[in-house]
Amino acid sequence: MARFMELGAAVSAHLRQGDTVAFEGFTHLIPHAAAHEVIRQGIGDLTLIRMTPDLVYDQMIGMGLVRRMIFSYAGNPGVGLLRRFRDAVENGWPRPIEIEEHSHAAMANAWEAGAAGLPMAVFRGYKGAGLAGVNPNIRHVTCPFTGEELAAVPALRPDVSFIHAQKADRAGNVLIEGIVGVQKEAVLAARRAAIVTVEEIVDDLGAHPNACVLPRWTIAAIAVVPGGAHPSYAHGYYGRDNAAYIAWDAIAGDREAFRAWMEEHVLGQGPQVFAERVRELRT
Amino acid sequence: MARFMELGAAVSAHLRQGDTVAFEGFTHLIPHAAAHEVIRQGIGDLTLIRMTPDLVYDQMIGMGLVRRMIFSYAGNPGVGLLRRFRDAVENGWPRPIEIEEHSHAAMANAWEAGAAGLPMAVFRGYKGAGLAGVNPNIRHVTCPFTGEELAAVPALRPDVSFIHAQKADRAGNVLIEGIVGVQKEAVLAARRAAIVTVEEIVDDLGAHPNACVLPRWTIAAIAVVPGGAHPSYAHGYYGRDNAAYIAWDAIAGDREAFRAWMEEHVLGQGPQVFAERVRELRT
Amino acid sequence: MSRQPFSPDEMMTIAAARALRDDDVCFVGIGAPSAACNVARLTHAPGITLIYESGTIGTAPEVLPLSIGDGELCETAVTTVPVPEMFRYWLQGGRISVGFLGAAQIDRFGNINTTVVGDYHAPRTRLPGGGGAPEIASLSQKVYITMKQSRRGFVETIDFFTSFGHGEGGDHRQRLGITTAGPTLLITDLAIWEPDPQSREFTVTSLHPGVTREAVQETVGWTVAFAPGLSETPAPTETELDVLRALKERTRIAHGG
Amino acid sequence: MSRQPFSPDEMMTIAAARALRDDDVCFVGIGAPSAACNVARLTHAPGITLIYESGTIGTAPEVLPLSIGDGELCETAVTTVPVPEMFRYWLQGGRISVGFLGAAQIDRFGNINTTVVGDYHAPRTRLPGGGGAPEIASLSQKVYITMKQSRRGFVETIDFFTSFGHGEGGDHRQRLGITTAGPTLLITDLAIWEPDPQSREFTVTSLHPGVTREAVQETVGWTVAFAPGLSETPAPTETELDVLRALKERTRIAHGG
Repeated sequence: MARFMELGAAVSAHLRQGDTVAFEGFTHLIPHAAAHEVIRQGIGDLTLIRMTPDLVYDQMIGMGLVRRMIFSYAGNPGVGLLRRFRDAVENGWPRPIEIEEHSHAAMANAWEAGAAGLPMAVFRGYKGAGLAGVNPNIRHVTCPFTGEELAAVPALRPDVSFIHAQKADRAGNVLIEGIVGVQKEAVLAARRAAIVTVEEIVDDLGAHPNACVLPRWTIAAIAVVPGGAHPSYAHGYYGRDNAAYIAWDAIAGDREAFRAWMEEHVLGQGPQVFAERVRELRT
Repeated sequence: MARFMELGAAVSAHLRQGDTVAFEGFTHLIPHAAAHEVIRQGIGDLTLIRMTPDLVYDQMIGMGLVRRMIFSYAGNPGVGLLRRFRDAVENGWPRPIEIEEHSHAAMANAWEAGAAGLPMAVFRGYKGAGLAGVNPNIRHVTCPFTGEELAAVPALRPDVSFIHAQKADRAGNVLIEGIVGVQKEAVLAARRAAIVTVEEIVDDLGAHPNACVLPRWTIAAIAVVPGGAHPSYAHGYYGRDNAAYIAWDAIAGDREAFRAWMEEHVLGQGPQVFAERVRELRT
Repeated sequence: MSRQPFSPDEMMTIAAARALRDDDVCFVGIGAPSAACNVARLTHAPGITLIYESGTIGTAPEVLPLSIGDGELCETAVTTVPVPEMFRYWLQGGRISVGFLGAAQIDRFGNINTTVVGDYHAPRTRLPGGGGAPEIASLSQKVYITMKQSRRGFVETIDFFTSFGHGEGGDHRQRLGITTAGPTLLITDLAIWEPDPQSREFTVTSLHPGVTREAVQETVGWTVAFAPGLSETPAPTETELDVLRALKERTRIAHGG
Repeated sequence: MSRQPFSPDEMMTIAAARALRDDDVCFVGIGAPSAACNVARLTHAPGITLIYESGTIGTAPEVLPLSIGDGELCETAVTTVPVPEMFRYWLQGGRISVGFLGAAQIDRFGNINTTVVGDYHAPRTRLPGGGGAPEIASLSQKVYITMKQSRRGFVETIDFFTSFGHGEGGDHRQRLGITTAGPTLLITDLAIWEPDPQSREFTVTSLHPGVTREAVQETVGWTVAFAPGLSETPAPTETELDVLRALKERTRIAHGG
């Protein structure tokens, strides 16, 4: 049952060293504030899951908190590579990182299977693809009706999932609108807890009957963090800070510049700074 | 690409004797008008698919148009049994009917698999259930990660699917709101054509970004039939005619009464009568 | 406790309602389960989450639905999801604490038949079939069953295993790889039954007011076991009866009955 | 035909745009594919359906998205679906007529690498990875690829098979049980390439204005095959250039670049 908490308390109550954790968001509604809180609390040795790890996973990797990452596209969207991730993969800095790499189709299906309580996802995929040769978690099942061989991957079941959403009502039901990605699946697939940061609490979600609403009893904790997706965006609240994505390339390109940036913008801050960061981006 | 047509023309252009066909709707938005048009055109030897065959399938069965039915719950919701269906199963009247019976979970998963272009659906089901012993299309696959045995059923892929929806825009995009059931899946799973009856055509669907909208290129034909779901209902347009569902029990209980009712209310009518039937039920 | 007279049917619904908790997430079958779940919501369990298989989650209807997908279920729901999602994410996902079922036939182990009377391939009476029940029975954390007692319904051997209760009893569920508790409560118009901890045979643990052991046995096709500490079900309270009757009356008017 | 000068990059985008039809349902990769698809929509193919893997179906952005999930893609879409549905119902369901991809490395058979340079387990350069490409390549009815030519990108042997084109050529796709056509068009800054009907090796069928065979060969790491009836790509029209440049300018302003 959803409890309204401060973000710091929600993180320390639910996330443990060594956990498997997802901070999901498909370009939209990426829970940056929550991930920054985890960085500040120094919770490490994590296995990170996300289809599209971008800046905030680059930051967690660069801070040495990540042991392993399950993903399908590790880039800075529209900009280029993730330089902290590269440094970890290519040079083992600040620590080596294990990877389990999939395609988007596989990850999306694996999230769906996780939400559906199944041990695996079955889909038509990976035909001729090199990942099938390097990832032992890509296997096959045979259709007992047609004999077709289909791809199978394990369901994704993190210990804890974090998402950012537009709003919650006072009972703790959460609404996500726009590009909804795999966030519902990430919440429902979490084994121990789903933690949601929201732009605001409202009396009435005002939701369309078929809108993406997560009932209060699917969520462990809700923290109000206006701007908590920045530099990602929140449909109906503020736009994407494309300039910040572009600027990240240079920051992450240098180990010293990266550490200095993290000190200034993450370690020395708190969740309350996000509201300020989106002030100029409000729609 | 959706073509706007008269219902009669849409049916005769797309549905053939011997087809496998679904008229889907989960209590809500059941395409009664479309099924009545099929009855009038006497297109028979059909394999009918539907999770919840109710009055309108009882009618098609009683008219002798049905060779086989794939279903998971054949009742008059809240009222009782389907007496024409019973007569066909128990007495072979007016012709014997083959059945392929599943659970709702199996059918829902099979629709999902049909929409997803897969040959089968995989789910955790049928454990200890008698249907697994009488339906050879209930098989199993083994998870290559956990060894768990999971149920498998063939994907549903009708030749033609009919649904009723609230509205289409002038380009032919279709909006469904409220209890959306498996209608999106039925449309996407159709091999040859999906035919949609709608309450009205509008300039702008006014749809929420994540509403259930079927793009125009997923649909073969759209026919405007106000009231076309009666005695089922259309969320936002008119309520369910519960009295008609209750009354059906007596009508269908007698072969002669049934034939007379069909003559009067279906064979001697056209799609235009549905608007009149919902006049008192409008919300 | 109420001074009003009450019917066995009312006692059944109210006793079933009492079994539900405020934090339950309940997958509601139509008919008697639906009435019980809504009485619970309107009395002691306002926070209960009611889910109907049509996709409505957290619904709070003013009147009882005639069907599993009446419009009001959607209009009053927290959200309404597609039916495939309902069965995959919500039921199979393990999120249902109580699956609430009715039945045409039941045996002593809570196995249920709503499919056929007679042989499956040549039935004497073809019933509607299982609908959601086979997986509600195996995937809900536990199952409550409510139905009126009769010799036709409470049978030594059911004609078809629409949904699996405790099978032949004992650890039969576990042997099939089913990890949920199965039927843990059976509420009838005469009594409350619970499975014996070892044999899993349903055993009468409470008789409704004025009901005798003989009355229970007469309507059951097997030799009924009564628990040692057999108690009497508290009669409906004034509030419970008022809530149930008002609900039924609103429903009667709304359905034009 | 335009009198304006134009860049090879503009020619590439416009030539790619021309390949798209009004009734195409196009799964759009970010970067060059996105520009080409939107130029097509804004010129000869206003009815084209553009789908981005973030779930936006039938989108019509005023500016090019920086990411695959920019807000405008959703705001201008016919509908936006969850990402699992996008990959299951829309891509795997066989509804995509053209998958439009870019690449870091490509070989003569249209196999693509966007995963690593060097060995997978000890890469010299770790690239972002495949994202949607592996299944876009196998499940779209056909695949168009657009990328600038360079010795670094057009290689004899790719370092990793991120997505499968024609494999080793010939009927290699069919032998793997892939039923779709695969890469049928490669549009670069210098030329248009199409697979040879037998060998499936990409062959230059049209040179962009002013481009020589030597210029094409210099930027390719294998011996290039030229089609017998080699033609010249028509230069961009005034309209095409105006539309592309206006789109790029709107994009530049919108992204604060």
